[in-house]
Amino acid sequence: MDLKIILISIAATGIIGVLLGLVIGYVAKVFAVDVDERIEKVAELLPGANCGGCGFAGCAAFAKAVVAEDAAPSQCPVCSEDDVRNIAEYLGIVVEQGEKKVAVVRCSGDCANTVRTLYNGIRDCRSAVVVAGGAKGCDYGCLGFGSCANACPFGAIEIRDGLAVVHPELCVGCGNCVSACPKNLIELVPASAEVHVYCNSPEKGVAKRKVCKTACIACRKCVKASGEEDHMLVDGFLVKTNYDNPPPADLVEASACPTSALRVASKHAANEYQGVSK
Amino acid sequence: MVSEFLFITIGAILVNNFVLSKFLGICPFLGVSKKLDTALGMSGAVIFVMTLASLVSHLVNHFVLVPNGLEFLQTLVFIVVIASLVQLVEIMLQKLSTKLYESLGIFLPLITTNCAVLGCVVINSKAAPESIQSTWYGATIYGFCSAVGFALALILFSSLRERLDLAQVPKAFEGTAISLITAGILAMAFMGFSGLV
Amino acid sequence: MSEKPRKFKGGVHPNDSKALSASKAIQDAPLLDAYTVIMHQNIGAPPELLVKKGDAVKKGQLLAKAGGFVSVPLHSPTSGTVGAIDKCPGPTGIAVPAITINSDGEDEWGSLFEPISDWKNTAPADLKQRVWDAGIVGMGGAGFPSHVKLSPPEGKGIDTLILNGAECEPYLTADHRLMVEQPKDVVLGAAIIARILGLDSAVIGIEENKPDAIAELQKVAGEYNVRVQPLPVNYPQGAEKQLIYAITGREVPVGKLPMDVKCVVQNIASAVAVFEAVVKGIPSIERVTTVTGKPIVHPGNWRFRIGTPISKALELAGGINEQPAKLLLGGPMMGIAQSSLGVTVMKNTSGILLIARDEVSLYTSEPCIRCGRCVDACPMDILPATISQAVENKRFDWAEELNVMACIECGSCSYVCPSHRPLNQHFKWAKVEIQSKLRRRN
Amino acid sequence: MSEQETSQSIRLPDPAKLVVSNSPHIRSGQTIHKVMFGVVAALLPACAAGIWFFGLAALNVLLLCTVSCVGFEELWNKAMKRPSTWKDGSAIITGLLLGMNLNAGIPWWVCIIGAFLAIILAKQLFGGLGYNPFNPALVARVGLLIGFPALMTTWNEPQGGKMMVDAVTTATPLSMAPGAAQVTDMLVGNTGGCLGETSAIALLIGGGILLALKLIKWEVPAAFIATVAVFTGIAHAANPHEYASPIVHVLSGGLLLGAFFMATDMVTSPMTRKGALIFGLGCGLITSLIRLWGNYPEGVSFSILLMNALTPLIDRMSMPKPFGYVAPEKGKVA
Repeated sequence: MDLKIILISIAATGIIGVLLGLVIGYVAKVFAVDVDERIEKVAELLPGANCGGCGFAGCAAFAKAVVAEDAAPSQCPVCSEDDVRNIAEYLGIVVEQGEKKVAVVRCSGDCANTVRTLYNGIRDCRSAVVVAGGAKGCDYGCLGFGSCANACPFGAIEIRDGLAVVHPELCVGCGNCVSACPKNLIELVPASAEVHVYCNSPEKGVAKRKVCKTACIACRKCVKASGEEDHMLVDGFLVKTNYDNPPPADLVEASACPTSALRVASKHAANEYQGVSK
Repeated sequence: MVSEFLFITIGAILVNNFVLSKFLGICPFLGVSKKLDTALGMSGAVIFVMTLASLVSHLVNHFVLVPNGLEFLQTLVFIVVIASLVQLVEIMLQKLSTKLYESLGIFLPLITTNCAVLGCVVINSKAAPESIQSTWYGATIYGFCSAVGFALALILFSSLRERLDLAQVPKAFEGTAISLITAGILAMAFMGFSGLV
Repeated sequence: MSEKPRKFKGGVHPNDSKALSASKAIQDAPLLDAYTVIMHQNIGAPPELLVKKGDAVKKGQLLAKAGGFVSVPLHSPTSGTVGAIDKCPGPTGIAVPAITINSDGEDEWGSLFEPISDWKNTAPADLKQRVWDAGIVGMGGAGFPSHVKLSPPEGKGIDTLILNGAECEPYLTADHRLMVEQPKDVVLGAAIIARILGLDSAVIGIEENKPDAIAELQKVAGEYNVRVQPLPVNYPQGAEKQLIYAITGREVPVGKLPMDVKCVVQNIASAVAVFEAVVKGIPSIERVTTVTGKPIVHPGNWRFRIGTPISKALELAGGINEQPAKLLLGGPMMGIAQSSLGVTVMKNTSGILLIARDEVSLYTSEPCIRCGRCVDACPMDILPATISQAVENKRFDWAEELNVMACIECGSCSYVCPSHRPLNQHFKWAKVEIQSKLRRRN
Repeated sequence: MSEQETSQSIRLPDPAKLVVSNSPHIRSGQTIHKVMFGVVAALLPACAAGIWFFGLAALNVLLLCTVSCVGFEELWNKAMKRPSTWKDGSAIITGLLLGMNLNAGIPWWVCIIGAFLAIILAKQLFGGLGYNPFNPALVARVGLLIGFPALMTTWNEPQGGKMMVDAVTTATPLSMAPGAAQVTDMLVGNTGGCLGETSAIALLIGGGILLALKLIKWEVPAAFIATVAVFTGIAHAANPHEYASPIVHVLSGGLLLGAFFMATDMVTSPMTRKGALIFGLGCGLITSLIRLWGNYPEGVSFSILLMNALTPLIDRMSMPKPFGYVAPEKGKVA
């Protein structure tokens, strides 16, 4: 009897299996969809942080674009060189390495150094800017409510005494903070540049000093200290670092910036500067 | 006859709700309840699979397994049936609504292992021979109503979770923890229906 | 058109506090040594500067010409010389370019526009050109160039002109006084605007808490086929969409303009300005503004030149007897809080208001208790509480789904909220984010 | 004013002390505190009736529940390093409601477990006031009902004004044979049951206070009570021997308490008027179902909890169309 049952069960399951298989096969033909397997593989190779730094909606969308060759793998700011190479090898394409960038918040006006208005409302820069321009004495300065810090997927921005400070060692340069800042204070700069002017106000020096102790007053000491090399560029009442030819870190010491608007990024992050009141 | 149908309906949807009273199908219940839209999609898929699985399994059970004394194959065969149905849904969904397909993600093929489906089919096969559930239409209706009960719980829960998204839940309880607590309270509320049937 | 006004949904009834200044006749503000005229006073393109530092100007002389169709020219408030052309504190808290006019004390008119006394037989296009040349904007608050409103595209079939005399904002009485003291000018202004639009009638909507204004206007209105329509007291009765609904029963679709329901709405003060520009040839260089609030020593209504610093206006009102908590331009419901006394009176400054400390309750981020008061109060029938929670969680997409774009920012929801949530700010924020998203997409 | 006056004595505002904020700048003066204590005031008549009929034992239960609710709230705030919140009054309401939903003769430890369920499990874990999807007092009551069914369904006999500490147990009108209950007794409160739900008159007074102060939406109790009346009325008309009359159903049990005080809890009920109607209707329907055919004699708590769960859906469905709403054109997806 056992053999019979075994045979019947084999036959029954077999027939059921074949029947269902046929139905599935037929439906699969009718509803066939082309899927590119490479997209999934590339997505696996990407970091998966979904930070959007590449300009696409997330890692999956970026993978799609990379496979379609609408984007280069090196556009991902988070990928290490090895990651980029892996993706390129897998897809059999050649990529150029981009330069690593970090974000800089071009303001040094924390609460201790800047005049502020009493503000009562939502603690978010993008929202505060709707009301009275954010209630800071300087119309161009950092509001310090941390829209950028919230936008940063890597925790690289610290809000310290009403000022956003980037920690360059944590920053991957995805640029999320750049678009989050309602004052357009944040800029992506080559990571190799260490010295930045932490001021963004195009106002006259006198007007700036009225509201901020650490404003750049365009005294050009740093320009002179860099000598023949045009490390620093003057733009109206504001000096900027020439990122095509960045100055060495010791320029800050050499130029003795009277308002301490000129700072080394790593030291700024470590809170080593105080405002100079004169 | 009519009252028997009513009992099946109310019983499967409210009193013996698969999720909140039998605690079957918890995985998708927690997994795809983050958004109402996906929950609706999942509900549709589960209703489709469960109703069809009930019907097909009943037929297979009734006309193939039982006459040949192969009841011991039930679990195996039922799972094959369910798996194929899920495969069908997946293929069709990918073509018909890519967005829903992507948002359901892994949970779609996982309907295969959704114990609610298998549970429903097994309960049907164990129904007393004189009960309406042992007929092909009774089994199908039971499958459909159970799935509706599952869908009801899922939709309720997902709308609750959308609201929880806005709540300031303590860090330690964020995510699954608070979802389970919510589900618990929901189950408690559903106990009020006990005795209706 | 029914005689009985319709009641729009929602609304609130704040204490109107108008008694402080409602009975104070309009006084002419004395001439100052200097005026600081903010360049960009209208919605739309900024005007183009025509003068430079040191130029001698006469009263009413053109300082800047319109920088496009949606833009208006700017005129000198008095005679004298152009001082610094620099930045001054703007009404929104951001410094804005402004022209300083140092008065020579003569207050001498330059060449006026040709007065058009026979406006009834003047071509509407000429009248409209005059409105534009005179630099008239919506003086109720928005500052939208009036001539643009008077230029509906072909085929809109405008059939109703509404003059907005509701003045539903608490405290403000400038329009009220204008209607009481210059009813004839208001009605004539209405008749001129009606002619520009090709209509022969107009409606003036006034809240019932101004019976003297209604009575004065009714005495002169009939002659020019202008109807005075008393409206129930309900904030925001003066909001364009609510006003149109109350008077005509038409609903302005979300995202559309009054002209899409065949209506044009103009402010009372703008109507008077139109009258003066057409019949007297005077450009828009002054306006009636209420200076009021509990901390003010002598609240009242003054006719200020455009460019009068707020500090001078406050001095005129006798200064303060206690430090206020807030200084506002406009009314307490929709006005803009200031942190500087250097802001100057603009064409759309309907009030300068000081709010005492005990009137202010600060915004907090206490949780919403879902009491639904905001839902009942919302005149646009959206769900303020839910939208606010969505915005709090940066879910701007959801806020958009919840029709945040329909919000008119009247502030009724924040007014009634027992949790003191900054609802209105949430909506403004959401609108900015949604609009910038739209811009990015295009 | 003279020239001399203007020169010296005029004081101008100090700009540094001016607050900047978004409009509007004035408020109606309504606060959470006022709302909550309005509700507490409305609860007092029913509490007093409970104490009158069930004696000091009732007072004990009410006090114990309130104190432990406030205590748990503050303990949680301390543990989570959050600011103290008991002063907003919501914990007091929860405590009072919990006490009113218990039998006067309940052991003290049940009150404390109930307070824990209500405050910690149902409220604070969800983020505190405003975020709890379920009514805390009801979660506690249903939790206790399922956990200690015997204790939760034994009722003290009312002994008006005797202020007794111990008491005799009795039945509630709902569990009696149809027709046995006296309507006047139920109106006044001379019946067995939870200590807060005995006196219909006291509850109605409380409900009147809530309505007068506009603290609740009238739609909820109206729809709730009307639905129960209609539903049980039909059942009674069909079979008077099996089912009690609608008057008994409306006046007895926790219906009035639930309809006026618990279903109307703002946090857990829909925000729109339309939503409130649907909510009340659903509560009435489920209550009648459970009362007529379910295992439990009382369905008010379950029905409100179930409708609490449905609230987000109702809110979504009853979303009003904005003034001047135009349906987006089909095929024109943004």
